[in-house]
Order: sequence, then structure tokens, then C-alpha cells
Amino acid sequence: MTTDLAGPPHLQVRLFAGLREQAGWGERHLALHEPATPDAHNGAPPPTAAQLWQRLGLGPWPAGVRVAVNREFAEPGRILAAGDEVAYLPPITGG
Amino acid sequence: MTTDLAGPPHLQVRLFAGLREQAGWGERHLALHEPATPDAHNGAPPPTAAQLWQRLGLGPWPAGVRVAVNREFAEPGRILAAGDEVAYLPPITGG
Amino acid sequence: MADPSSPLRESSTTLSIALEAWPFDPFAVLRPWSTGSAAAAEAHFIGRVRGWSAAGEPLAALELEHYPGMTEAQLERLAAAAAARHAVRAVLVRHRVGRVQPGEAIVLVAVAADRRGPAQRCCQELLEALKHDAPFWKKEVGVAGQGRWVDGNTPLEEPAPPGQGTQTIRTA
Amino acid sequence: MADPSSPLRESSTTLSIALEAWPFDPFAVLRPWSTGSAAAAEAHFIGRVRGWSAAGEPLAALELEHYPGMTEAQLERLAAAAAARHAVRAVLVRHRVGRVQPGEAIVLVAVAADRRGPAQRCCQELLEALKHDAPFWKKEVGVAGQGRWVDGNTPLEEPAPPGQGTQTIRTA
Repeated sequence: MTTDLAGPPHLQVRLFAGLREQAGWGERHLALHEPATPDAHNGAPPPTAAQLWQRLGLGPWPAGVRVAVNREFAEPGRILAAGDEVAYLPPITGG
Repeated sequence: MTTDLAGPPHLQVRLFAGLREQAGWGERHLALHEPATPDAHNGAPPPTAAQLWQRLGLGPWPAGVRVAVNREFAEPGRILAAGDEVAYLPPITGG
Repeated sequence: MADPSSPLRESSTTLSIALEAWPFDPFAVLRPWSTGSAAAAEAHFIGRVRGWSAAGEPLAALELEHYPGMTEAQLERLAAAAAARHAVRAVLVRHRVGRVQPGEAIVLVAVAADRRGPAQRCCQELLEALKHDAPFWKKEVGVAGQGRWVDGNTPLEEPAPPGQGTQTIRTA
Repeated sequence: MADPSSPLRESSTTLSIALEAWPFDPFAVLRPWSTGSAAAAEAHFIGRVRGWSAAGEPLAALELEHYPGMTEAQLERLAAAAAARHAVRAVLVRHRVGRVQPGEAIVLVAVAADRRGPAQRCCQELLEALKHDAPFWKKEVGVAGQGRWVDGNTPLEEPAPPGQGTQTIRTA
């Protein structure tokens, strides 16, 4: 969005199924760096998907959860970039 | 058939596919004992399916041929009985 | 319709076995059978006549010979054995006899079960069983009318076809 | 229609992947797909919703959640990988999303190939792959309306069910 391009870099975060219900939300727009820290201005590296999970305040990393970045599976240690869509996926039960 | 009941014990012989074409016939009614021998009258044991094949004069036992007696698979050494339907089946190629 | 019974009910198998003397539509056979069982897992296999012979020549037709009486009985024995081995709900077999054209269905096997594993394994095993132990014989008829009895079935395991290295994916 | 091409032609795979938001008839999907390919070997699998939950309670429905955009893309990646691994001609996948009633089809996988082995193996592998690697989540809805997320898939290997010893065979 135009307003984002002018502002600080952002991430899109998505939760599904049980994770979504426990958190009470399914989709959130977050700054790439935690706003309360000076990281955004001092060149600190962006967070990994696992570090971003800590920032969400949803408790410890849940067993069996997988990460997707931009709609492809990724490691929890994947370093995020501005504009990424990060999703936390509980164990899959399709088919 | 009524005429058979009054005559000597018989077998029904059937050939299929390549065996039928090589022999030039597919179905034949045979006496249980070879008519030229005195077996029919001296209590000799009835032939096995493999012995019956020799009597048919169709050459040596062909590789891969299986025997069915009364429409169930049987060993070539199966001893035949009056009224049996004996079939010689070339290798199966269905499905 | 869903099956309203408990998952622990006594199991039983329904067999539907038939020879087809004329071209048949596998889906016209499968749909009412499937609707009737509405099992949690269903595996099907359809085999069709190829357009070329085992030797790679163009094929006009296959002539399917069978042993009337024994072939039906043997299919039923094989189906009952496979069904019992995998404890499935229903098994369906259709097999053509007579003259079959390239592209026509020659064999249809379908299995309905409570679980995907038994459905798939029973379908595969029954297909192999009938290829080896049900009395059918294929004669290839070439485009010039010449006939040749097929020696044996194609093996289940095949080397990778030559085209595999140039495989391309189309989405439709 | 028979495939008139030579058995040694270059291979290519056609993928047909879709999510279904409403009840669908697997045979209405399969018939035109199958007629179009008329492959020598075709394997299908249909999965339907059971009438009871994983815990054995009566089930009113399943709610199927997915990840729009990723689920479709992932199904396509899995199908293309399985198709290339087995060098098959065509792969079809349909999967329900939303509320699915007991007895309704939830998943359909179909594979068309030149040989029965690749068709069957590709169909099985793709079904396992999508059960583990395509983002779908099942919530069981009980008859009293209570919901419960399913923990994991039913295993592929199952112990013999208790009814096996009393298996009876019916012919129909």
C-alpha cells in the first residue's frame, strides 16, 4: 500500500486453525522491527520466523507447528524481509 | 447324456487360446481309459491330467501350461475321475 | 449416504463380479456402486487397451478369450480372498471378453473400505491376482488382420521410460 | 479414444488441481477427465467423511480450513513432483474446503499413466503427500455442535479390525 511504502518496513502475519482460535486473531500487520527498540534505525538484522513468534506473545513455540513464508514452507530460522507474509501452521490434517 | 450313462466312463477335455488353435479343436469327449487298452476292464487306475495330455497326441507338455479340473486349478498329477472336465490352460494374459 | 453404524460393527464384504461382452463405461458402473457403499475410502483401477502391440506395432483390436464358468468362478474366489485379507467392505470387478478396441476399458477393479491403506492395497493385489490367476487370453490383432497370442503380462515394475528426462508439466 | 502416438514419444504431464467449496460428485469430475486421456492405466482414490469422530463419537460435520493461495500452490507442487517421479501422463486432485457432511467426498486423486504400476504408486504417494504437506485443517463438529480440531491424520498402516475374524462374503 502507498502508506506502507512511505512508512517503516512491515510483515504480514497469519495464524490458522487451532493457533488462530487460541490467539483470537488470524491476520496481523506488524513492523519488521519491534517498534519499542531502536533496531529499526540502527541496522540490526531483521528477525527470524521463530523470533517473530516470541514477539507475538502467544507462549512457547507449539509442538509440530510449521512456518510458511510467502506461501511456501520455510525453516523457523528463516530471516524475514520487509513485505514477507509469515504463517504459522499447526499440524496438517487434510485428505 | 443318457447314452453316456449306459456306456464306459468319460472325460470332457478342453483346450484354450494358442493350445486350441494348435490342436485344431477346443472341446472333446474322451473315454476315461484308452479304448485300445484293456485298462477299462481290468481295474487299472484312471490317468492323471498329465497322462491324459500324452494320449491327446499334441506333443510334449508345453511350458507354462496349467491344468484345471472341473473349473478349478489342479496339479498335472491330479488323478482324473469319470465325468471330470479337464482343461489345459496356456499362460494367462488377462487384465 | 453416510454409514450410521459404529466403527466396531461386524465386517462383511459385498462382491460384484461380471464379464462384459460389449464396451462398457466404467463410470456408469462405478457411480451407483460407490453411492451405495459411500465408504470412507475407495480405490479404483481402470485398464484400457493400448493402441500398439507388445512389439510396438499399431494394434487394431484385442480378442479376449476366457473359460466360461471357470473365469467367473475364479474371479469370485480371487476377489473374496483379497477382500478377506484386507477386511474391506465391497469389491467390484468388471472384465471385457470378446473383441476390444484400443482405448476401450478392458478391466475395472474397485474396492471400498474404512481406511485408505486396505482399499488401495486390496485393489492392487486383486488386479495382480486376476492378471495371473483368472483365465483370460489376449490375442493381438494387427491392422492387417494378423493375430498373435500375447505371451505374458507386462511386468508390474518397469524401467523409467525414455521420455522421463524431458518430462514437462502442463496445468489444465 | 485411443492414443494414436508411439509408445516412445516424449512424455508430459497434465495437472488438474482444484478446491471445491461445495459438495461435488467425483464421477462427474472423473468421467470427462478420463475420457480425455484414455490412458492405458488409471488409478483413482476417493476419500469420504466418516460418520463418527476420531474418538468414535457421532459426527455432524467436518469444517475444513485451508490457507488460500498456499494450499492450491502446494497441491500443485506436490502433484507435479509425484507426476515427474513416476513419469505419468495426467494427475487430477480435488479437495473440499468449508463444511463437509458425513458421506460427502472430501478428497479425490486420480492418475493416468501408460502402466498400472506408475499409476497406482503415483496415486498412493500423492495422497500421502497431500495429507502431510498440503495446508488443510479438520475440525470435527459433534452432533451437539461442539467443535474439536483433529490432532493428526489416521495412520496408513492399521491393525486388523476386530471384525476380521467374523468376515462374511456376500455376492451382489
